[in-house]
Amino acid sequence: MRGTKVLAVVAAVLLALACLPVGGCSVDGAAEGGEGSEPYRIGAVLSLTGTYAGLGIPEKNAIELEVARINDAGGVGGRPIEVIYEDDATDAAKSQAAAVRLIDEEGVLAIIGASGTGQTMAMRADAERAGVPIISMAGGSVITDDFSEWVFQTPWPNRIVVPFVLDQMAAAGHTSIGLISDTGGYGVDGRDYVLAHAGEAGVTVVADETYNAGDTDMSSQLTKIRAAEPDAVLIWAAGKEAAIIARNARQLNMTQPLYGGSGIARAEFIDGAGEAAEGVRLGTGKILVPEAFGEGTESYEVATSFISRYEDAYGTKPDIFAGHAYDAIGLVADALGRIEGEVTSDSLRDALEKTSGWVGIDGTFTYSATDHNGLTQDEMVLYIIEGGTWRLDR
Amino acid sequence: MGAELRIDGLCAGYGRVDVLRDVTLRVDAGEMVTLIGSNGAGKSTLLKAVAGLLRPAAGTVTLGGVPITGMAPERIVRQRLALVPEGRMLFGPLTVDENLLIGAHSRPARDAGVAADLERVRMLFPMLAERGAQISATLSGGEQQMLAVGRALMSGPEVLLLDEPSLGLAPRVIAAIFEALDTLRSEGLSILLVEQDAHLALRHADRGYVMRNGAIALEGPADKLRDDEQVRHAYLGGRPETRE
Amino acid sequence: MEAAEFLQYVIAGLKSGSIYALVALGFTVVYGSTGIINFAQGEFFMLGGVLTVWFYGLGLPVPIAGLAAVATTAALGILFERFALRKQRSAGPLVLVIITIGGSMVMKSLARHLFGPDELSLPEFTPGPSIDIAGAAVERQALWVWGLTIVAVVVLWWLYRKTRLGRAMRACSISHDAARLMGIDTARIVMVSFGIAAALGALAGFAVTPLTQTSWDAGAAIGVKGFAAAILGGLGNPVASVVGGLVLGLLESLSVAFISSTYKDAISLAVLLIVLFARPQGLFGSARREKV
Amino acid sequence: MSLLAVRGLTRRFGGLTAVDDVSFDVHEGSIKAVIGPNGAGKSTLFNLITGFDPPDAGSVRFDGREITGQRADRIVRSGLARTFQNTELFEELSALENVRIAADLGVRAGFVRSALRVGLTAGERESVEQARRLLRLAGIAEFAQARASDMPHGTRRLLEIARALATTPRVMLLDEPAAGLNGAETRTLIDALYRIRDAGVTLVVVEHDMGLVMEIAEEILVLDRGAKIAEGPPLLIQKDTAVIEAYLGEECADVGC
Amino acid sequence: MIRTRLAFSPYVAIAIAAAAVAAVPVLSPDRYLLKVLVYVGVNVIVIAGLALLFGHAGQISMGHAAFVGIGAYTSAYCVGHVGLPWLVGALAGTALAAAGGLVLALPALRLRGHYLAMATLGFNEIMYVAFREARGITGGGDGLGGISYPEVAGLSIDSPVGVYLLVWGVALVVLLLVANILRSRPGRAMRALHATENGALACGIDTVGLKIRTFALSAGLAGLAGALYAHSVGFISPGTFGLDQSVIYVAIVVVGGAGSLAGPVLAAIALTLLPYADALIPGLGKDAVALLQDWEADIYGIAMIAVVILAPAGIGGLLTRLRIGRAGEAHV
Repeated sequence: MRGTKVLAVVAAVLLALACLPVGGCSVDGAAEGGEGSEPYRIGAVLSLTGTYAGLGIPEKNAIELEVARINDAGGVGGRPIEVIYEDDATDAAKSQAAAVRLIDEEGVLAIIGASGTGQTMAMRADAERAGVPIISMAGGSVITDDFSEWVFQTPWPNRIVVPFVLDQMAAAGHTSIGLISDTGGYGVDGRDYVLAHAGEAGVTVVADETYNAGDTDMSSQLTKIRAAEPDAVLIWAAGKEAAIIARNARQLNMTQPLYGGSGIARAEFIDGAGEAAEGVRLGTGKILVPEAFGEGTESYEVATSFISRYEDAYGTKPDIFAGHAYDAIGLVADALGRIEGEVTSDSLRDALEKTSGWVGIDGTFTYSATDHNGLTQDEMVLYIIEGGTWRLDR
Repeated sequence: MGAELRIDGLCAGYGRVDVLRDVTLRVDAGEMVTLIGSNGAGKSTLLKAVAGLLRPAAGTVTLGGVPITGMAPERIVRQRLALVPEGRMLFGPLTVDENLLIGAHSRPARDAGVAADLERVRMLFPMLAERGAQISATLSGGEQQMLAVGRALMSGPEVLLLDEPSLGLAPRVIAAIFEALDTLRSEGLSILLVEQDAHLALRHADRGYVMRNGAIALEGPADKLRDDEQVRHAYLGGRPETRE
Repeated sequence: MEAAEFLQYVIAGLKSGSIYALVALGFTVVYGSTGIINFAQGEFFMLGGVLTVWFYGLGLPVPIAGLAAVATTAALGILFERFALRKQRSAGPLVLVIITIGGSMVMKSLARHLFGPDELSLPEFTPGPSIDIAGAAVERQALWVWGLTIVAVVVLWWLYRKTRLGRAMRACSISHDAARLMGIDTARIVMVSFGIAAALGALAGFAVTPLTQTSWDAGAAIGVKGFAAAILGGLGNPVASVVGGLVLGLLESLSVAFISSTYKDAISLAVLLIVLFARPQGLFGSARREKV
Repeated sequence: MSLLAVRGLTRRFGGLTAVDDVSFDVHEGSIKAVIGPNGAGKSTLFNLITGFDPPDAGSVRFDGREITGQRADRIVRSGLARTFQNTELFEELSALENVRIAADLGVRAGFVRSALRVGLTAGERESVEQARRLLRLAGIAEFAQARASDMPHGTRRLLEIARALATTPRVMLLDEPAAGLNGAETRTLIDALYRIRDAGVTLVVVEHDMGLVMEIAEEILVLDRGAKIAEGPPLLIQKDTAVIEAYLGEECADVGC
Repeated sequence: MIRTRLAFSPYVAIAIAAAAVAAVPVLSPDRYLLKVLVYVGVNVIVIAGLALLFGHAGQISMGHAAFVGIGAYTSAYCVGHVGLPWLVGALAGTALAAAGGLVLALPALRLRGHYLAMATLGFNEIMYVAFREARGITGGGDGLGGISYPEVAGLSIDSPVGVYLLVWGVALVVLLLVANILRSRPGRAMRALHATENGALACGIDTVGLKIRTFALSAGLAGLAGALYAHSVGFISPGTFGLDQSVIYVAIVVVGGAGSLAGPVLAAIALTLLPYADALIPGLGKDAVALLQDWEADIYGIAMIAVVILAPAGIGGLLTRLRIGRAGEAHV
């Protein structure tokens, strides 16, 4: 029977597969000599393709730029850093397999990544089991709220950004707000925090609408929000649809001011929303306008230096994702430099946890045994979009 | 305007089923020939093989001396051979006029003959002129058959093949259609008519062939065949055939 | 609910709906001539937008860029049929459908390689404040979307009803054999259908990009919506596809208004399923013999 | 006694009445033929009796039990088998498998039992044996391993008959079993039909090959335009003017042709 | 001689396959490879079920990823929240997916062709929204993490080798059961139904019941695969169970060849492995890996097109031809 033929063929294929890696083992073995100039091997799991490709590519750019800078300056304690990149194609299963590969076959000390929250969470179990720290560049609150001693995070999670933006809205006198969020991880997480913290900030959510990635028109949701007559509208969204919201709001002649968070802190939002982006306020980190750090401060120097080097190398300004990645590789390099004794994943984790006052792009990081995000609301500023670019509000 | 159709040693079938076995027949220019025989004898298959809907396994078909064996149907119709297929195969959701215009698709867009042929078809079947805008699926069976004939004529054929034009129609309508066929023949068109109604077909045709089991069993002038006992046997059986 | 507010929902629904209608028409045109569902139809939509932005970036004015994008996409549709599908026609519809799935993967991925992973923007055709209609606001670009949809539908109607080619296409969708007996080259008609379907998808992508931006991955979601619209109306009937698209858009918009924006996709698909279970051939379809 | 009793069976398609108030009986152990020109409604009649198409009116009783409107597979299981005008064989499967699928009716094996089995069950071995036996009965044993699509046309007809027999029917409805067969094949078919009748299976045959019909049928039912126009023994039918007109066309002086 | 081959080959084959499965971790304890092979094993189970439904019974389902999701979430919930043993959770996942299949099949199987495709596709989209929104059970869009490893008889299977062996053990048992079904009355009835429904009816086959049962079984197998996936990967999110995955499943069956089991299973192995080519070729340069990853979707699409163009009957068709070829040699 044809049906049973399968079993024999499966066997043959499996045998073939089994034999292949056997030959490969010796290759790996040779790489593990321990000289002084041997590079520190760090893995990076990025979404270079798939839905989050727009995040992964600037992240990779920033990491490559920083690694070159560090190595050109003699590396960390005389040893260069080598980053092994993996593309998870915005697929949680792939990020997990990539993590396992990096840990087992590349013997990395730590993994930078992933670009997305779901992809980061998918890597966690294997990293914990192997005892390899993860420095995530995704903003989901769950990454550090659901605490793991092995997982660190560089961006400001919604836990920090949402209360900041709500406070700013309240301060501007907008006490009733309409919320529109996407149904992806970022929007849902943000929506949870908005609903949880609105009372604390003294604002009331009078309309609560959502949309899906790929939707082409949000005017129905906005019509519903408009009918609730809020003082202002808060957009908690990532991706190209956020620009549609701004456009739809303007087309519906809505007079309410629009607010948002890190999700719309992208040049593509301004491009996409065009005129409608004018006057939109958003709370996020300071990299968009480095003057926010205060001229002459160390933070300002770090940011302007990175911006100019990034522009030289890639011809565009770095966005916030590049900033997240700068911090991730920078934090690792900083921790490596502080390790006394043998450098292992364990000692690297311990050193990361002792990070204190490290100045990066997303802010000044101080990790602790209970805080693996290390940032506060102080790193936030409110921007207003004017003349097609960001300016500090007020 | 008619041309001569010759079919020589044609064999054809579906997959492994041989339906036609070495069929030879001819239609002279301007002649009406009928092919009769009981169901399943292979008459429709023969027409399909001639019109190109079925690829013959062996044998040749020539039209006015030009070989058309194995040509694609869309090319054969340009050689001025048209088939009124079994079941009519009208474009049901389309109007009468649209069906007629599609019938002229094989001719150049600016062919002046198209307008003339449209007139001729409407003269032949005045109903088609009255019902031009009607959806053809809503026509009665007889009207549909007239449309099918009219549509075939729109390609300006020299040889017209008809597959059971009387099937399922009332006698009065059948009479009208056959009257039209007589007119066409008198205008010089060559006609190969497949019919199950033997008496009817033989009354109108010049010559006839009787098909049985995929082969030609009898042939001759129509009036002779009408009186032939064997024709009846071919249909209703009875004693085993002597010719076998 | 005020009348103006209700009207606003209707306008939103008709706006999405006319895009679904254009994409659904693309499905219908190909289905009519081949009996297969072209899974690459959403990618034609994507290519329309992405290519317009690209041509615009080269310095062409928006209308010319759009025209060029529609023409290029149509050409790609024709090439796709000619070189990937035609030789496989005898292999059966399933194989053809798989080829369109593979084709959609390749088109999508190539678009990412060529045009980058980020979203791309296009200015509105006629910028300016929205227009007030009985208290409801209508974007100028929405008028363009409707205008182009109407033009496309009228042109398609004219093509189908009034031209030799259109008659041949309709004949072909009723019966390939009968069409061939009339001297119609059915292989050519199939190729032309792919060109028209691609052009319709691209036109939708072009019209909507100023509103929504576009990107290499914009095709999948709209492809599903267009397929749903085509099925809702009843496959193979162009008028039904347009109605199906508009109904789907309205369903979504009114779900937001009266039920929940979170479940609008689920609601509209559930309605579609209920329609299918009650009327297996779609709202307007006649029980036509399926080819799969 | 009448094994199959058809009363007032009617089926309309749009404006056309394909089967018009047809009644007849089939007696156990007999061979009945149904004839009529193209489009007379013979195949539709078969579809109505066997549950492939629902009648608009009328009833079918089989062995005294009402089976009108029942699902086709249930009618088959109750002992009324059929073949099709255009053979409906399982083309990719071997002849043996074709027959075995029908013989499977006697095998008790659902998903669970099948999934957990080891080797062939006793019932299956029996059904394979039965299938082989039926292929021999139909005279096509040498084709057992051939794919149905690879078989010559005549043997395909016989295969479909063997398959129908495998459902252990009491009545078998054959739709044009001789269509496309040559003289020798028809002879083989006739012999097979006699063997089947002698094995106790009642036969109803739609056929155009009048030689065959006149030879084997004990009684003939003639349909024209959906209605019964004659019923009786072959010799009477051959002389029936209504039948002759239906077939050869009317000598229609009255309509002016 | 043919009879003996029929009777013995599946058991011999499964013994060989089991040996091969067992040999992999012995020959190479490579965790990455094992992880990838777990994905492969899971897909083999899904495809075995879909090959039954679509390849043999001819009923298309563009919603199988949703059944995988139902199994995955149900099992994760039963074990994680309710505290049931893993085995019970996995069975619950399988049962609920099968029940879902049954409920969908009852009305949907009245539909044919493209309409059935649309109905199952719509079901997938609706379930996707449900996975996303039923956050108390599913964790929402960010996914559900920390799912415990499978546990059998109090023994936690938490080593990569253990998980791999469990998944493939189940996969081989499923293949054996499915192969048995295909060799038995229901399998023959499915092929009959696929070939011609009228013919099947004429053989007394209850085609409606058969379709519904097959749909439920196929959905159940997808659910079982989902339960295994959830507990061996430890993290699930709605994105894994989306429409695009369902389309891939259908594509795998077509590439593998309708009417075959071996073909689709081979296609499942090959197409699941394709994105992880670096797991198989360890010496592959980093640039080559990056290039491969960048062009993965193109390669995938072109491979699909190429297979159906070069072998319209799929891999299964090629196998049949090979077998016929071999049989021919044997006679000489």
